[in-house]
Amino acid sequence: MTSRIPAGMRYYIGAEARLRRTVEDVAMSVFEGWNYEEVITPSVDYYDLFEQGMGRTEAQRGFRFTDNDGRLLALRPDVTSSVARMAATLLSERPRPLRFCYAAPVFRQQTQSHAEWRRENTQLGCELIGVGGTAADLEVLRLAAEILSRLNLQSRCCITINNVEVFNGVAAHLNLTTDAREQLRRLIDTRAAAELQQFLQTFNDDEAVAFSQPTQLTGKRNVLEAARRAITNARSMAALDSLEELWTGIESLGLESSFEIDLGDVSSLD
Amino acid sequence: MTSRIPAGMRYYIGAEARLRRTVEDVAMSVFEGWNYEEVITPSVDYYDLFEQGMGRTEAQRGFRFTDNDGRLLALRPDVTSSVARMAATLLSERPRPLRFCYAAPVFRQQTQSHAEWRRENTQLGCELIGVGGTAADLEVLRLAAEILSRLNLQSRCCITINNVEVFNGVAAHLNLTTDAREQLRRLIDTRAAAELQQFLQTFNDDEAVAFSQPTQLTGKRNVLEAARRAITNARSMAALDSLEELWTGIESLGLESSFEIDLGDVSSLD
Amino acid sequence: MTSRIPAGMRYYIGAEARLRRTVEDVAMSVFEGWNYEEVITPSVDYYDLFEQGMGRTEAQRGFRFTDNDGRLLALRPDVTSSVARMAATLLSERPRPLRFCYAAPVFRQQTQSHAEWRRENTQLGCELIGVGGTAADLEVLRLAAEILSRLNLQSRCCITINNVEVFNGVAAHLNLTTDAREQLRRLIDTRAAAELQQFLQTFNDDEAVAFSQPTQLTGKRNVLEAARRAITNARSMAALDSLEELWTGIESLGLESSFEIDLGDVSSLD
Amino acid sequence: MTSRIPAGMRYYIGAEARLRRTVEDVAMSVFEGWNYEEVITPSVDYYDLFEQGMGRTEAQRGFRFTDNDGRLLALRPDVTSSVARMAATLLSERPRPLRFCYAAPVFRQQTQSHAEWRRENTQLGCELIGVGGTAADLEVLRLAAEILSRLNLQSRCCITINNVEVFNGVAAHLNLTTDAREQLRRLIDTRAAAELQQFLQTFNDDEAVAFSQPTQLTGKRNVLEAARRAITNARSMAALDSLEELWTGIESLGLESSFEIDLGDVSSLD
Amino acid sequence: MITIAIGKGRMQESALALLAQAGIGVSDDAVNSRRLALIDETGQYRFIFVKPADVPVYVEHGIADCGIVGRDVLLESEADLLLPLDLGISRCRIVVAAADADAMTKVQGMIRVATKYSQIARAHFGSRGIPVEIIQLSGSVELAPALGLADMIVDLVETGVTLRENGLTVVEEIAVSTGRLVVNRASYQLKTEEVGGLIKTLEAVV
Amino acid sequence: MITIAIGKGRMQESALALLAQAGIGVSDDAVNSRRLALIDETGQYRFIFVKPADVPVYVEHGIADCGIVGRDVLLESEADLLLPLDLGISRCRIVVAAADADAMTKVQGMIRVATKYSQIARAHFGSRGIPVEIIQLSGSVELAPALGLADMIVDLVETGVTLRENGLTVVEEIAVSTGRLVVNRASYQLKTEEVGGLIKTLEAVV
Amino acid sequence: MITIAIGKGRMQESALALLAQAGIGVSDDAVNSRRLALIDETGQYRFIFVKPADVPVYVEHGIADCGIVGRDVLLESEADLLLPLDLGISRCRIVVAAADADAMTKVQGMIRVATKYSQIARAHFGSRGIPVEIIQLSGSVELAPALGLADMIVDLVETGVTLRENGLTVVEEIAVSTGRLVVNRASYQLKTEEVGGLIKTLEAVV
Amino acid sequence: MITIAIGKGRMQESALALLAQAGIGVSDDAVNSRRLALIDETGQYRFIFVKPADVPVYVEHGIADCGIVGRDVLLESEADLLLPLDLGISRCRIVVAAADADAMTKVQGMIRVATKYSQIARAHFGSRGIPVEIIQLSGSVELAPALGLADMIVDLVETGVTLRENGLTVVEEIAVSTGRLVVNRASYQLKTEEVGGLIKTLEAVV
Repeated sequence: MTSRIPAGMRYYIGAEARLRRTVEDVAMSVFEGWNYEEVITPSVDYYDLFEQGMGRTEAQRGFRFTDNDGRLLALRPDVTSSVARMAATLLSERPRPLRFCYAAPVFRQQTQSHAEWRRENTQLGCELIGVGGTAADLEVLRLAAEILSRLNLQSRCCITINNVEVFNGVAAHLNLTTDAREQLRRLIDTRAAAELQQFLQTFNDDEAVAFSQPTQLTGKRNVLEAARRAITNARSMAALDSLEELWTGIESLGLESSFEIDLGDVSSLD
Repeated sequence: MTSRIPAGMRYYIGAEARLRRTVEDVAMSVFEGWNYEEVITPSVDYYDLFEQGMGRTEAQRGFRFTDNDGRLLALRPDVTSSVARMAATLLSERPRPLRFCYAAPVFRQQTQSHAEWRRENTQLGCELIGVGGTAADLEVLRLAAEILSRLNLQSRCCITINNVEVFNGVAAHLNLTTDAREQLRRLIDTRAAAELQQFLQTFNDDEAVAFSQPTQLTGKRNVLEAARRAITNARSMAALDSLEELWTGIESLGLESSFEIDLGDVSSLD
Repeated sequence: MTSRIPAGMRYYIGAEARLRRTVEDVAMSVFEGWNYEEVITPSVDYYDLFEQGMGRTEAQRGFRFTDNDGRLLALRPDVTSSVARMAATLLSERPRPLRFCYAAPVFRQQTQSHAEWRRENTQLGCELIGVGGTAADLEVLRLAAEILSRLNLQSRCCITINNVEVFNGVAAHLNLTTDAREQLRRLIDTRAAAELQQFLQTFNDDEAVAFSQPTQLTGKRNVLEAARRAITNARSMAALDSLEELWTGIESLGLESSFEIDLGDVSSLD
Repeated sequence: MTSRIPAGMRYYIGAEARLRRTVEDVAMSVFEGWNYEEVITPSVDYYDLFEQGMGRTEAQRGFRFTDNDGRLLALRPDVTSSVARMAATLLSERPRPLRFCYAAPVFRQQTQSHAEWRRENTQLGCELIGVGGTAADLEVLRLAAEILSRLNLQSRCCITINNVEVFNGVAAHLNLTTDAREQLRRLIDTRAAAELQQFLQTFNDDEAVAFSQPTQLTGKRNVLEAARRAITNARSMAALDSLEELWTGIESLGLESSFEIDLGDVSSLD
Repeated sequence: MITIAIGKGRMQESALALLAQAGIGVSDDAVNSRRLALIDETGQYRFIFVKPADVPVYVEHGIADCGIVGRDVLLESEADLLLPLDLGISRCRIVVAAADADAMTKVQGMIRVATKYSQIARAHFGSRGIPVEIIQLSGSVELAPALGLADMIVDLVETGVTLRENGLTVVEEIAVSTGRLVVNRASYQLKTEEVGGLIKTLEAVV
Repeated sequence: MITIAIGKGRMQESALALLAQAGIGVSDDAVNSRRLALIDETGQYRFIFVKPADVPVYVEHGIADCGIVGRDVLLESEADLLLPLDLGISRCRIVVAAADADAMTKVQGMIRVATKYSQIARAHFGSRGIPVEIIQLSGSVELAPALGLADMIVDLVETGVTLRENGLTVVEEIAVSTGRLVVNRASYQLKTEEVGGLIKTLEAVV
Repeated sequence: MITIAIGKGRMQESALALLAQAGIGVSDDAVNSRRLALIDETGQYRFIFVKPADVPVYVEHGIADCGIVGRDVLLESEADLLLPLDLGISRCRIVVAAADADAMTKVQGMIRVATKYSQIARAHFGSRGIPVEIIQLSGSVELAPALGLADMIVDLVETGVTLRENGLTVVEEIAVSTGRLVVNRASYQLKTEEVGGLIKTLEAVV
Repeated sequence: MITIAIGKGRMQESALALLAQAGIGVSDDAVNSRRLALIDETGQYRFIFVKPADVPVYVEHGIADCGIVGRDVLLESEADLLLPLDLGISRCRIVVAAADADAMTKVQGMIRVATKYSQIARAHFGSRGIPVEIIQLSGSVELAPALGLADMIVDLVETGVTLRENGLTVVEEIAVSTGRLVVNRASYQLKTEEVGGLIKTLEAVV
């Protein structure tokens, strides 16, 4: 009976294990070059942390169980939430900005897609905390591009960027209830054009049009131009300005082939 | 509320994280020098695997939860069980011996000692599968000694060796029930001299005396001599012979200061 | 090992079991006399139901575990939540009012008080759904008084009544944040006079005084009079009016010795 | 989201709830007439208790979760295990025989058959502890028949009786390993004639034939006669004798139409 | 080149007609050739024909970039796909049907529902708070009530003839289903232009 | 009277032939009549014809007392049924197949297995300790390797022609499947004699 | 009659003094008599004297209706009690102390905290997101840093002399503790008047 | 040098006497000096004096290599320590006591047990299958039955005088407790000779 291995789990033997270690080491050396400090966070943490950090939908995909005091724990589905808490509490008095990187296993009991077969993955990432603006964003994007390039993956990958304030501005402008906002988010996330047009139609609002053409949400600089034609609320406008500044930065570095703007990437909200 | 981190969990930041990575890398490079292949096994596996591999007492210390099919899972308290299964099933037809090494987090919900505060630890180890005898044992011991030496820990550590067949031979000779055998094991494990003498007294058997003097169970070559004075059953004798051969090997390598024989180390049985 | 029974659990043998059955039967026959229909709801239900119905603090005391689809279940800590859902969904089209009663085990993994030793209890109760006003409230109170009387408990029990809108009105008047509102609720719930006065002092508001004298929150009609001297907001006033009407009803039935008003009973909010 | 009720759970409203209460009351009054004392046992108990009492296969179907001390609990899948423990421990010194009855919810997270949709059921039962023999068996059978008759179910039900020692005797005679014994048990349980004949063929033993004809395992007195033609081992013979005595008792009470012998009913072993 | 998975059977014909209308033609000979994959006449699109229920599988796994499949299949599969276009073809309804139009209030005890669409049925009754026993069948669902297996069924209805022949009547409609263009998430990012082009081409004829 | 559920298609013909041989005859006219349920000429047996995968469902729920169905369906359904007779009809094999006979050792990384029989595939690879990604399909499984969806398939093989046509070869045999008589547990107790009679009648011709 | 539990030792003296001031007198003879329970001179109150940590236990279980106990004990016990009056007696502070005032930022690795107040320590460091190893001691906590068991302690400080003698200094203050009147929830409902009377009587002298 | 933790109070005197008998002497002056740690006259042993319940804590954490502590404390602490020697000193009994010797069978409903030894009480009643409510007290446990808090107590009994004075009688004996030498697991391996020497020295006088 114990010859079986649980669904979504696997071994990595020899060359495969070595490859994983190599990828981690490459990423870590790039991070180090940019003065990012490695952090290791708990594999097991309070479920509430992830619900706050990732939203309920994503957090609920995690393996969950109770601790000795009855509090609900989760097997880490995400490292960002924990780094954010660490920065906000334990390191609240450390001078900003904070630069952290990590390579750690993350887990999901229920995967989102049937094609995501694995339930244990490695999350490689970094966090630049306590500083905003285009320069900070560009730093992280250059880092990501450098890692992909060092791993010879730049031609097979495309890094998606977005500023969720574009969506938030429109949602605020339409004055949506929590449920309606979540419904709108899901429709945009799946580019469900038919349902989107039906949903937005009830608002009879020019702004709403911005998200009703899924094909206009994804691309290069042209995406911003299309969005500006429909969107007029100040919050979204500011977000578009900041995205544009970022894109200009990307262009000036000659990296525009590795990046893509996707205003419809609203999967991580909740 | 989510500022708290669960009991027994911690962050490793900067230098501490780097130190962990360094220790892992040193161990892995030593393993590689001895032709051990790295393996990565699932962090989450069936609880039954660990119950079989570690015994119920230890396995029950793990974090446990149910999978989608209702089967009981555990957050890996141990890597050995999983490597052993892999060797016995997936790699059943690979030519022996198999040499595997690993560095992986292991977990316990309930720690054994109050002084073991952490519930997440890293297990560094190796398995030499499909070959027995003194040469194989010596290989693993030399490996362990080399790692400690590379980490400058040789003077602060002492590696304990034992052959549980010494205990098993006596238990078989005394013809103990499962419960009595477990009781004896626990008494030896905690060197509970008073209770041991009371327990063994009922057997009125010379063999029994072997384990009733806790201070004679731990030491160098002298331990074997003391044991031979009491033990006569063939199974234990064979185990003592094999321990002696191993110790002679250790001596010939001049490593005896790093090792110690402990016939009373029966904690990992069950 | 399996001779032990889990903490907070017990057997009821013979006379004790019979007594429980008798109490249930008495209550059920009273309920039936008032045309309350018995319902049996699931012992295991979605945790979210209880979080919505009881508030997070109480719901988290429950035994929790995951279902085959990864959704979080709880061993029912409460029957009301489930009856309310049934009325709102399955029976949404049944003509109101609905009258339901139940006698069912409820569970808590973590008890609130050390003196509440048991983790499995029987909840006996009824719900009058879809009708408000003094007549409805009086019906339920008369029912409760009748059951206590039939069980000869009337002299040893005192039924507490309150209208949480009194509290809600003051909280709204003070324009509290969610956290501050919860803090105020806890202070009132534990009658923490010193902390209450400190908390309310920052508001410099006459209304606030209403809750700062714990001894004036509990009693008979006089409680209402005391409250009226401090409270002027419309929402609380309406609640006080309705409580007064109810109390007049209780007096006209000659039941005032069995009841007590407690404006500080805000434990069930969250 | 919380409008949904978990799979396998349901409400019982009004007439349905009343019917359940009536059935319980009828059974309890019959039990009382035979001097059976009602017991109420914990709804939540240690998983190990059920694994010992029901076998691992059945126990693993239960809802499982961990207690504050990390021990594995189960939502009671069975009442018998708990009553047996109570009799063996708490009431170890009460004079035998003990007569207990109960009516309590039992739970399974994974049902055995797709047609068993419900995951919460009521188990009505009794235990006669500390006395064996035909008289005791007959007492319980008469009780069961009386309850069915009082509920007007006698024509739609058939009570199966068996003595697992018939199977145990054959298994012991064939000198089976634990795994082979379990395999044989499953084949008999599902009357898998083709696989059974293949399995038993390897033994070339006349006894083995007894279970290889599924159609001869189920019926009235004739079943015993058929079995006697194949079985000669003493243990099974004794069991057949005792079954025959019981059947004679059933006949003398004129109840043979309500009962059936099924030597293949080995589902509850493990 | 973009690979498009199309469900065999009912959907295939109307999908190919729509594609042809949009200038993406596949010859009948090619379709009948039983070849594994066909290239359209422009050479821009590659088609594979699989069981309707398998279209989401091929697209989720990225074997096909796009797919044409009914909404009924999508709802049931819970696949994580983009749905940028409603093609309006193969319109039908997903309904609850029973022998008696008042079945919902008349059934005593638990309602038993037979269906090929257990996810859809579970979500539908779940959202209304009605506990039901769902019996998963693989076909001929309309026979289940007459054979006594179920009180109701949840099934796809095109004309209603099958229901009538089996003495069933629609109790309530759950959803309308039409053919949808679905797109793999990664293809949408990595082949933005080609996929965008296909969407625009098809939008023009919908 | 005993109700017997029979899987439509491949199994139906050989099952009816065997029944006829045992003296339980159903006229061709009756079979073709599209009636819901048929009574045999002796009046002892009632037949219902449903999708093969639904036979275990009808028998488990007690709508039919008995069923005739392939072992492949039974293994996959994990139904709780009695299996008192192997009818020996419709013999075929459940196999692992791939383009390369050595696929098991040659695949790099995780093995992807496409199949209609995910329970059987999971049990088979699980018992051997081989982690695999199982991709559930509803048909045309043999196309999956050529389309790049899977490295191997688990499927039913009768003649092997379909495998060959798709460039696949058997890697290992999981089990042999033949038609089985299955019986509902309660029917076995409550209709002991009738069910016993049917078993004996069929045993005589197997 | 109302039963009041009073913690022996430090608290007892100031509590009795306060009660006397409020006209609830107990003679010294009575106090010294080692009797289990004493009645005050008015006959309205009954006193029991137990270990301070046990006062919440007796009041939660309803053996005593009220209790007089320090806030430190209450916070640590997590007892479910009403706290209608701060008596202001036996004032002291619950603090974090260490050999070095900057210990919080200087400790390498995990901080080890020795304390009799593990709940309070856990809540304090938890609310600030600082992982610590808490070592529960039953006494002489101030020795732990010098003996190398802990980096810091969480303890009660009245004068600070003990800390100073052990080379420790206050790192931060967690809370101020004073004697509180606590009341059992049920007694508060069932003896509203008597309990209310006691509160008013004591309020007058606080 | 080996560090030995000794429980203050009752145990301290008999432990020091035994050590002196074994030639490990500490002068009275030194003991009374209130110094944190004392070295014996041979300079081989260092002593620290802590609360009895804290001895296992200091030894488990390796602050002390060895400890001298009663078995009652060890059972309650569930510490992971080696117990190589029973010193035979400070003998007493851990018992269940109640007002009535037949309490176990006479109590109606749940049995309430007050104790400082909740682990021991839980294990004792648990192993006998008796559900009890355990009420953890920190002292004066013998008062609990008379005050109505508990039906029974689990406590340490030396002479039995305290029980008698409070009207209690022993219902059953759970265990005998004597002073034990306990050793830290790592010290046992890393200081094998020194620890072995101490054991032998003490064995000679036990």
